[in-house]
Amino acid sequence: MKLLEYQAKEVLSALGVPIPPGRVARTPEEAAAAASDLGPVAVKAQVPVGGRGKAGGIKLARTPDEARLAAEQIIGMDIKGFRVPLVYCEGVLDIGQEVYLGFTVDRDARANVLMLSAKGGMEIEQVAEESPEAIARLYPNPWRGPLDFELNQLAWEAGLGQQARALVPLVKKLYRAITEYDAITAEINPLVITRQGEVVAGDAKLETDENAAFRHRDLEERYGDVLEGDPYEMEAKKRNLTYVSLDGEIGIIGNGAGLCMGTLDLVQRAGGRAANFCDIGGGAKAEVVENALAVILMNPKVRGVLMNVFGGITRGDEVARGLVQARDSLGMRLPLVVRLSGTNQEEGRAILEQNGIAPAASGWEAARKIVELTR
Amino acid sequence: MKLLEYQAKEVLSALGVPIPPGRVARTPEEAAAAASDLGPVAVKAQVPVGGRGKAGGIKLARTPDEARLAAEQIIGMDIKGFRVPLVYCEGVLDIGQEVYLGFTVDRDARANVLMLSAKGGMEIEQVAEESPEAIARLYPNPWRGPLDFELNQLAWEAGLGQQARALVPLVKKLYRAITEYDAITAEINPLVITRQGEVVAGDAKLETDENAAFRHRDLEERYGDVLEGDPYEMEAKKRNLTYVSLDGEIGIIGNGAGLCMGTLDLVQRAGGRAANFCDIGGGAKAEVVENALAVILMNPKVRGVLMNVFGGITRGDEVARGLVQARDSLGMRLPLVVRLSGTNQEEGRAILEQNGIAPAASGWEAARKIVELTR
Amino acid sequence: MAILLHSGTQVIVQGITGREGSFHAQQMQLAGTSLVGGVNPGKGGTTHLEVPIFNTVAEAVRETGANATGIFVPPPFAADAIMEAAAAGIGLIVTITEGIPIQDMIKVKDFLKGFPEACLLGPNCPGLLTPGVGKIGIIPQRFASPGPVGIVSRSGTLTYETMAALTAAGMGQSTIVGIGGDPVLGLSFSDAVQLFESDPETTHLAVIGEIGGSDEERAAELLARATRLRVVAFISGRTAPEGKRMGHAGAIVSGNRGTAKSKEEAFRRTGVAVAETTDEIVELLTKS
Amino acid sequence: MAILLHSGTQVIVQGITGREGSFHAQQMQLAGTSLVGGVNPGKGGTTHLEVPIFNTVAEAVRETGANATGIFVPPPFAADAIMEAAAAGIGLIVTITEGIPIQDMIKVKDFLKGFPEACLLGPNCPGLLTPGVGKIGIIPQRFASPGPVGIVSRSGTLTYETMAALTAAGMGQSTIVGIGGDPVLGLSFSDAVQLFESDPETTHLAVIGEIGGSDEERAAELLARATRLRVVAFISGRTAPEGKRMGHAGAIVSGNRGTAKSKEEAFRRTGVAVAETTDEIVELLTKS
Repeated sequence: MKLLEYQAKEVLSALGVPIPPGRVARTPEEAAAAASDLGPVAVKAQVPVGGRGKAGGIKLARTPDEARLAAEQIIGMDIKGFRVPLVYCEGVLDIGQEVYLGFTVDRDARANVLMLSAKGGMEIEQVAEESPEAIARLYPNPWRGPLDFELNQLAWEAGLGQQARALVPLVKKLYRAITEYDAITAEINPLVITRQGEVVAGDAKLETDENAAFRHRDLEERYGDVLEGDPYEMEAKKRNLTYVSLDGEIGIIGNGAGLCMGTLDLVQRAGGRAANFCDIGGGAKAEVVENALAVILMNPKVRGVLMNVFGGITRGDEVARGLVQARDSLGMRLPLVVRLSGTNQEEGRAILEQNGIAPAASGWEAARKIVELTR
Repeated sequence: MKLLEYQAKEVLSALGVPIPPGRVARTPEEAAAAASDLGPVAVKAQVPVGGRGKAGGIKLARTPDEARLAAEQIIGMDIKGFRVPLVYCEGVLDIGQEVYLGFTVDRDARANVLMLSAKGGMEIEQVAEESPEAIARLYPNPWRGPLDFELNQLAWEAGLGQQARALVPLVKKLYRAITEYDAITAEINPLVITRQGEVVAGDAKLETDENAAFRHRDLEERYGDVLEGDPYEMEAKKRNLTYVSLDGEIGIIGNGAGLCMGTLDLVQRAGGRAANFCDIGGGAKAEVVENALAVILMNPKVRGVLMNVFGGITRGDEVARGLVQARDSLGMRLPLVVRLSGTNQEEGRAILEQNGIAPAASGWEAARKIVELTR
Repeated sequence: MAILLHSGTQVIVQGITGREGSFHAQQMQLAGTSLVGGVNPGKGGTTHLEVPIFNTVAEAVRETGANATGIFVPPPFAADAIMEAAAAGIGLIVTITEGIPIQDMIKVKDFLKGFPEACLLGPNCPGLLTPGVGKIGIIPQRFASPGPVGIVSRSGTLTYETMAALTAAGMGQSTIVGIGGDPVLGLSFSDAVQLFESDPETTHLAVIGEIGGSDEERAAELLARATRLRVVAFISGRTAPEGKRMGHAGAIVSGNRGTAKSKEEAFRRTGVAVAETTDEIVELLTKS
Repeated sequence: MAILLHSGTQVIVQGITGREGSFHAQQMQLAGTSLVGGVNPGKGGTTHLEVPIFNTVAEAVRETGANATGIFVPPPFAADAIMEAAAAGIGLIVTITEGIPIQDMIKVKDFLKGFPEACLLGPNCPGLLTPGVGKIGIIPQRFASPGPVGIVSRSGTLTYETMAALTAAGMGQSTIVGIGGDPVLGLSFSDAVQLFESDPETTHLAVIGEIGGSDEERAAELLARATRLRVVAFISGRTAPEGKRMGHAGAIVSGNRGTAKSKEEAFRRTGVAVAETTDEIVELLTKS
């Protein structure tokens, strides 16, 4: 679950991380009110994606009127596919130094990695590329968590040793996002060291592990419905589907993530563009197929559907019957090409043909066929 | 810090360990009131030492009148040197099975050891001696804590596998006494499995690490002053001395625990009996010597004092001057024998002799001298 | 020979009495696997699928001499099940369970450092199959046939497809290994490549990768040093959209690695043929 | 030769700028110790007692080649200091600090399993002294003289006393090791006995134990197997009162071990002479 900035800050603040005073505003009036309470504020679009600054999603407001105007402009904006539902108005900091502090899962190391750099701010990815040694890293033991001496060392390596007394406890608090919320990414960038020497989170990003949602129902309850994202993805989530919206015209259903990704590749190779990624898993049950089709058909841009299934333990005839039933109950009229292989593939293909669905012998053949039919 | 039963139960209950309903009573009236609220109760002496049952410190009371009578008999009793300051009145359990659950620090293994046995109750030490295999043990990794499968295995090894579903979470709660309170011993014996299948702490013992007191000031504030123990030990604690009361007539001061224990041994060998153990540490500063003498002289049974000091970095002449000053400011008249060795021992001995204090060349000589002088 | 799963492999299933565990344990028996027991706390002393059930893995190992396990327990308990297996001395731990929290797996990986003889496959993987010998997991044995081709893959269905196409083309398989698709995994591509390298019965190898991580790149580096195998690589996800990223942490860690392009290039640099479709995997392996 | 502390031992002091650390670091210099640096975060770059101060142990090791450390930091930070030293590759970690929480030390002991080359002495110990070479800790060098007697002890002052008496009797010492009095310790009696056993310069050994634990019993078992040393043991606490116990856990764990009687008997069974007073230690060691 990707939390919005204000949500991440609420969570981190509860763990003891200092944050600037701030308030959520859903309307320009609320933004003006916040500014009259807090003084000069940054009015910040709340979207679960980076780059909002460059997209015009952050504006400084010295007065309530300026805050109202900024909120008017920002609320409802589209930033990388997300409509901005609300803004966060936050008191301006007296910045002395901007530091980068974050951690994520390093899948190659099969571990969490904590990163600290004196060169904080928006350009950190560039720093990582051009002078990776400017980012100090620590792979804390997952049972022990980061130890004091390790964090002290990290601070000295990052050239921030003189701030270690303030940084070490702060990093431990951020780390609690892992142990208490199953965070898989948490980032404070910039971490502001004010001219007064205080350490405050200027921005905060927090993503928790969907697999661990069963341990954190509270988080979902509190923040689960604030976000307005892609409507098809939201519908798919309700139906428990692994679904990602894309830009093209051909709906894709596959069983298994690898097979599904491979199918996208084949469609592109054949000159088409996929409308989505939708993995219905190994089982390919009739009900799941119907859900997948239903979500794909919601999208008016879709001009045809390619389904690529390899039946391992699932039998091809069952898959075929399920698909026919789903198509009929949804009243689907668009072209449908199915590549069905594996267990009982002959029986499955026969059922498809009897019901007017074009079967294909291979994924590649299926891709070329659907591209042709939707041209 | 050794907690009383009701204190240990309060702490464990806050960690989620189920305890029977109970109430502290400082007077017989309070005990009667508790019984009229709770129904039949066990009236239990609260002392930080085992064996109170055999000493008559636990009585069953079916009615408020019986509870009043029991409290009258128990409050103020002396159990192994502790005056009973209050009783704990606790609802009676419908016992199905009594189990032993505890952990302590195993110094040989340099680790914590969790122990579980289906043979709970007072005879557990006998079980340990006669059939040690009846006590299942687990040495949890201190960073990870006990893992679920380890506790499940422990339950099966103890012959309590069918109760694992209830026991595993309970043991984890007890273990939190280590991580959250620096417990060095925690014991639930008996852990009662009721006829209804619930698991409840019948008794509870908890000792926390004095070295970690700086992390648990709350515990000391809440429970530090309930206890009425040996008055000399209480006074010594106030003065930050390492002091233990003993039964004899010869006061002992030594620097270093080993030297001090060795001095006790020498006094016994010479036919005397020590009144205390008092280690003034390596430095042997004048102020500490004065505190030690002051506490020892509070005890009217003391007929003489033996001080055994080896000056390493501390100089013997300084020790001698400090001792003379302490003796004089306390107006001490009892025989005082001092064995002073090490750095500047000659100068030190000279100062002692000039001030009428008998020096001795060795600990053994000093011991014989003080025994003679106090006979 | 084959790798990991041989005729001497004695298998238990953790979670054998559950719906999934029970079904697949039976399939494993049908594939020839020497299934010697199952584990389910509280059901010790009973039998299921004609094998004895034990309360703990330690007990199962003691009583049956099991040296491998298939884990089908639900995600909240799966990490514990893996650690239990390792602590009991199990050498091959195949974890089928999908949806284990990442932080649980990070802890498991650290725990396993204390048991260097334990090999974890998965989680969220289809397991492994040595045709004619047996399987642990869910790979459908009906499309497999014994032969010289090793397969190591991050994907389930792509593996089945490749295996079936090879069989159809008359090329059997030595062992098929699905390493799983989770971010934090046990056996890596490199580990599998090394095992196949020292298996005399394997002469060909299909490496079926995916975008993300850099396990494929590492395997390519290993193959670059020298291989006696004829290797074909395939990477799926070439056209997968970049995830919508919030922060920089992920990018700082992964840099330019992890894309389909970087993986394909890594293999090409070492002279490994790269297939563009699964059909091509078979073509490239079979052409002389 | 001696044990643990030789002419090649390059020592740093953690907590060197504190009152205790500073005083004893100076004493260590006076005893001949090769003190090469100190550690105090935030004071890196300065000098103290004419040696450079570093912000981390890792930095100190990198810059000075230090292979041993004396720890004088306050109890709340001492466990961390020990782990830092081990992680930085220090081979001999002498922890003088008294009052470290037991659970901290239990964690440290587990942490040190990852650094098998690191030897921890203490905590709550006087350290060690190799007469004529140097010392780490607080053992007063003025009573020591070089010679053939090894001393290993749980007590501070009893050790000084024995050392002084030996020197007075004309018998010098190879190395004097104070293992400390805490319940959870690093180096044990057995470890020290083994080290002395393989030190050709040591021919005699005094083992000065205390009640509690069974480290002395284990050392006796070790000596029973065969020793080339003339050993004398002394146990203090014979008349110490039993602690007022609350629960059974301690008794279950320790059983009949840990008393002065059990320790003395353990040594006597192996043919080791047991002294009843410290004077007797010297008598028994010096008589031919």
